[in-house]
Amino acid sequence: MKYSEKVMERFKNLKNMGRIENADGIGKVGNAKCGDVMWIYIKVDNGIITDCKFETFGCVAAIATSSQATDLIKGMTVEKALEVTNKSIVEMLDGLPPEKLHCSVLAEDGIKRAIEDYNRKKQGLPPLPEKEDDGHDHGHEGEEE
Amino acid sequence: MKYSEKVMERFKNLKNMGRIENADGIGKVGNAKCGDVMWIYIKVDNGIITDCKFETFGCVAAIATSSQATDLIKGMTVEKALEVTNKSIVEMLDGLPPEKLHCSVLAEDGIKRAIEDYNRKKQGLPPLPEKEDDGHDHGHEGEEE
Amino acid sequence: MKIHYLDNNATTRMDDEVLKAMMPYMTDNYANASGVYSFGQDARKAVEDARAVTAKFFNADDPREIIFTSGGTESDNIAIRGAALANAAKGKHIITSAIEHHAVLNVCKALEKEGYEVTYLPVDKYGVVNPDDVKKAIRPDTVLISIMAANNETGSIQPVAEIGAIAREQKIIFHTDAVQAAGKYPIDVKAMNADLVSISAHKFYGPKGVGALYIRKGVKVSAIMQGGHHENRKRPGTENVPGIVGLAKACSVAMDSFKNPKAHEKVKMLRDKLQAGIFEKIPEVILNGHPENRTENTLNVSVKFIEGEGMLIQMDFEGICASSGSACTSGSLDPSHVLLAMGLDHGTAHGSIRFSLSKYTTQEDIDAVLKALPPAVEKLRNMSPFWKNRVTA
Amino acid sequence: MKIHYLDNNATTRMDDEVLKAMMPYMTDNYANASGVYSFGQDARKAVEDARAVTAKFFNADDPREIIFTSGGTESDNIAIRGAALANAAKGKHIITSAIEHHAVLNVCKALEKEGYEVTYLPVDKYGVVNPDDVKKAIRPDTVLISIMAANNETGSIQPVAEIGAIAREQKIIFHTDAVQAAGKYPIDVKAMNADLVSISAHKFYGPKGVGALYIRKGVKVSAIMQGGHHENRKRPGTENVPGIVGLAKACSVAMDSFKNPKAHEKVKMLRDKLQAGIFEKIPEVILNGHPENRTENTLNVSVKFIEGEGMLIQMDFEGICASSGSACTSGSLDPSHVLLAMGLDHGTAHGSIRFSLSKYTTQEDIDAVLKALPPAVEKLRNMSPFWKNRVTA
Ligand SMILES: Cc1ncc(COP(=O)(O)O)c(C=O)c1O
Ligand SMILES: Cc1ncc(COP(=O)(O)O)c(C=O)c1O
Ligand code: FES
Ligand code: FES
Repeated sequence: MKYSEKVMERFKNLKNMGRIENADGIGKVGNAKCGDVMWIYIKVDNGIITDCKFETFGCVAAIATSSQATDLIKGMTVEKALEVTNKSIVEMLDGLPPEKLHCSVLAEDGIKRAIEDYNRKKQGLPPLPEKEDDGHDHGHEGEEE
Repeated sequence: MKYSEKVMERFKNLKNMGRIENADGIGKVGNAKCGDVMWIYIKVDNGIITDCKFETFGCVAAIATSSQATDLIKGMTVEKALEVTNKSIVEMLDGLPPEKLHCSVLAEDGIKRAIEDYNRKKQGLPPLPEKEDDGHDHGHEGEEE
Repeated sequence: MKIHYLDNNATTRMDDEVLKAMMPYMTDNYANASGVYSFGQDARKAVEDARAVTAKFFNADDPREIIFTSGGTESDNIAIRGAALANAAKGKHIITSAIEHHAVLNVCKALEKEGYEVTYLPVDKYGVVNPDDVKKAIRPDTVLISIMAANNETGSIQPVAEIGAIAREQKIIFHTDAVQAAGKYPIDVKAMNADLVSISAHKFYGPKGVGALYIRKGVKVSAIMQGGHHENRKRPGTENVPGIVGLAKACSVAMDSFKNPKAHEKVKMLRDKLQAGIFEKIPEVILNGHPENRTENTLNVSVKFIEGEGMLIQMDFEGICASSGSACTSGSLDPSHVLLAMGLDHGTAHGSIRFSLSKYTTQEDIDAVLKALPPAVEKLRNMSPFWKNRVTA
Repeated sequence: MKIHYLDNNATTRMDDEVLKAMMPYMTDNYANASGVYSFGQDARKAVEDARAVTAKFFNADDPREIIFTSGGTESDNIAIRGAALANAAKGKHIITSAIEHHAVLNVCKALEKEGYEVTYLPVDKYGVVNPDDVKKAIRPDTVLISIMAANNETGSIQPVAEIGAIAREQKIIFHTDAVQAAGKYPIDVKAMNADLVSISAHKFYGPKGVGALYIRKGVKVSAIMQGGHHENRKRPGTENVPGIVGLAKACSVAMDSFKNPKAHEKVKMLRDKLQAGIFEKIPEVILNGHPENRTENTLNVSVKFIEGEGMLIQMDFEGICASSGSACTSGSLDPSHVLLAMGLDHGTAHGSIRFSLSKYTTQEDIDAVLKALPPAVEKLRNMSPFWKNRVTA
């Protein structure tokens, strides 16, 4: 198992870590396979994502892809951001080891969910709870601490 | 598997190889386990073994013990020679590897059989045929050549 | 970049003396130990001398009780599968623990599919098996007990002497995986009442690709591979003469070190410094493993709210080599089975990091960790959703 | 005493280049290839680069088709037991030959006890398997065919390409033990239609204790040992990085040698000189093995009316290393199963002696044999009851 230079570079020089207070949308997603968690925060102005940050409890692949993804969608329209796939993020990082591909799904899902949350808020609905895959077989004990 | 120095020394400087024409007794024995063959020739004068030679188709242990044994019984009375055991021959050679112990039986048997042959001849009986162990499971193809 | 190698439970640097002992057999004395000529007999002598030294290392009576293998994994496989198969007439129940190395656990799992039953004993919060649990688990059809001497992840030392005594009393074969004990403290098959003991040379300054298995006289073990009649018909294949010589040299270097334990004391002193420094500089850290009864070189901590991999990579940027979970399962997503068995939750288990020192470890290496780890932790915690929640809570 | 080493089918001297390639991994680059840190990734890269080179050596498409093992014996065991177990649903009949190495034969014999049926094909007087016999032996439940590429005792090269084609046509897995072919001529898994191919590094100037197995993509093989997830889950245990690097270097040295075959031609030339000299100087000698289609370095003759061991020891007094039967069964009393399968009687089989040359063999080595062997034979014949009988008859 070896990460690409790009992943290492990205992990060394992370961007967009942390939370956005008063975010317009928050996407909380969890990875059932490994129990890892990613929260994506977006600020939206006029249909355009003006800011985007992440918090990730996860592996290096999860952290690097969340940084990459948040960078990518900054300045995008919400519609455009919905089209971002984990595959494109992985490609931007020169690939991931096969057993780490699933980690990149978190970033895609997190963005989608943050946008969904934003849309719900706009409609006055309550915020979305954290989402997890179906194959999920254990709780996020980490959260309980 | 390793032979002792004494075995090597003996094999290097073999004595008593060959046949005695007009021997007083010939002991032809075979080893059923490995298919090897030893012929012991004795010359007896006045109840004393005055000469003794061997022919061996066999391994180094068989050759070394036959040389050792023939040396040993030269000058012995026939009765004394009958008391020689493979164990004593092996000891004189500082031992044999366990899987080679059976080879030393040939020398003891060969001597015994040569003496038996000598005794029969004295009584005017026909010479002894070659003797083999009971466990014997294959012929001596070597002889057929 | 200068390397600060702190992953000695994964593998060690070979001792120069070991390499020196091996060199002739990799150059001029290359003969096959089965050759009948003197040149081959010299190789045979090297192998048999190595066997005698290794027997001493185990405090075994008879060199014929030692067979050489390709490593700890193979030793474990021969011990467990070999003993289970050879003694199946007695029964098909095996007792082991939840914290064994995969070389033990996965053989047991395979045997379960083949009709064996296996009891996996729990451990306490320090990762230690309770001999009483062993006693209780014994059934009339119990054929083998396998409990490791010291754990690779936590260093926790197991009560193998007591367990061995229980096994002996019940006439059950007792195997111990001493791969992590070897070289750290003396292994004594008599004191341990052990019938089968595995070691791997590269874990104590010997070469990779060679191990040994002690098989007490009279204990029946089937071969798991077939071939020539090498190693007392228990392990076929042309003998790895340089490897075997290297293993024996590692054994004799270790035996010398036990006589003059300065190097061992130094390792422990540095390990304790590292431990104290981490606990001083980083909040919310817990120690994994027994506080005292632990191999001298091992420190496993969980840094809460973050994951191990990020720490490892961040430390790697500073040349520090450490591990998270056991090296041979990295790439796996599950947190360490050892830590889970000790009762850690998934998150905390994921946040574990293991430093394992060697006699070559220096104060400088420790300083490097104490400099690099706190900012790494801070960076990762700052992006962890759980950390913020905790602080703001 | 100067050594005249002529037992290269038992093992070879490592090539200096091989040792040189291994040295960094036995000293500074000692990391475990599973370490996540760069230092470990360097070791990983060394292993994966070695895998790529080894794949080329086999003319395999994909490095993932190669796994590293502890030697030829383990490769054979994984191939045969692993394929038999993994594909048992298809059937439990195996076809092999009477002249295989014990690492193949004894696995087959063990499988027979476990409910498999094995057909041991005969060979002709040159020790060669007939592809027609393979065809005839195939049954609907035949799951595996294992025929060696070249025999270790006689050097006779087997028609593996034809046999592989038959197996492929019938969709039967085909394994070939290429331990004695490796390094002597190119191994091409495609030309051979082989699904599984075993090699052992120390037979072609590589280190002892490491081998490789080619496993064609899609061919199911069960692991025979359990442990960590190394080697594509087919072979657990900490990778023997220096050994693996050494094996790959031996492969690349061999590939170079095929491009410029001078060294191979020299070996054959010396071997032929030795053969001619022996036949000229010693009466009543027969050649064992195919007169032409034989590995370039092997000469196996039977000297009638005497036994091999005496010749070997007598030659050893002159520093000559040769063998009688295969090295790994020396100490056994039975004459070579290979020679018996070729139709030799016990006595003649017992009188066999094998000289196997290497690229390091010199004219001087050959001269030494031609000087030492005739008097040794004379000495032994003079004390052989059969020799005298024959002459006087
Ligand atoms: C406790 C324990 N047992 C067995 C092994 C397996 O040893 P090896 O990888 O040398 O086969 C290891 C190390 O990997 C270990 O730490
Ligand atoms: C044809 C053949 N197969 C397999 C082997 C086994 O190889 P190793 O002894 O390296 O395990 C050998 C050599 O001993 C051999 O000659
Ligand atoms: S392993 Fe959990 S996100 Fe990568
Ligand atoms: S092996 Fe036949 S006599 Fe020694």
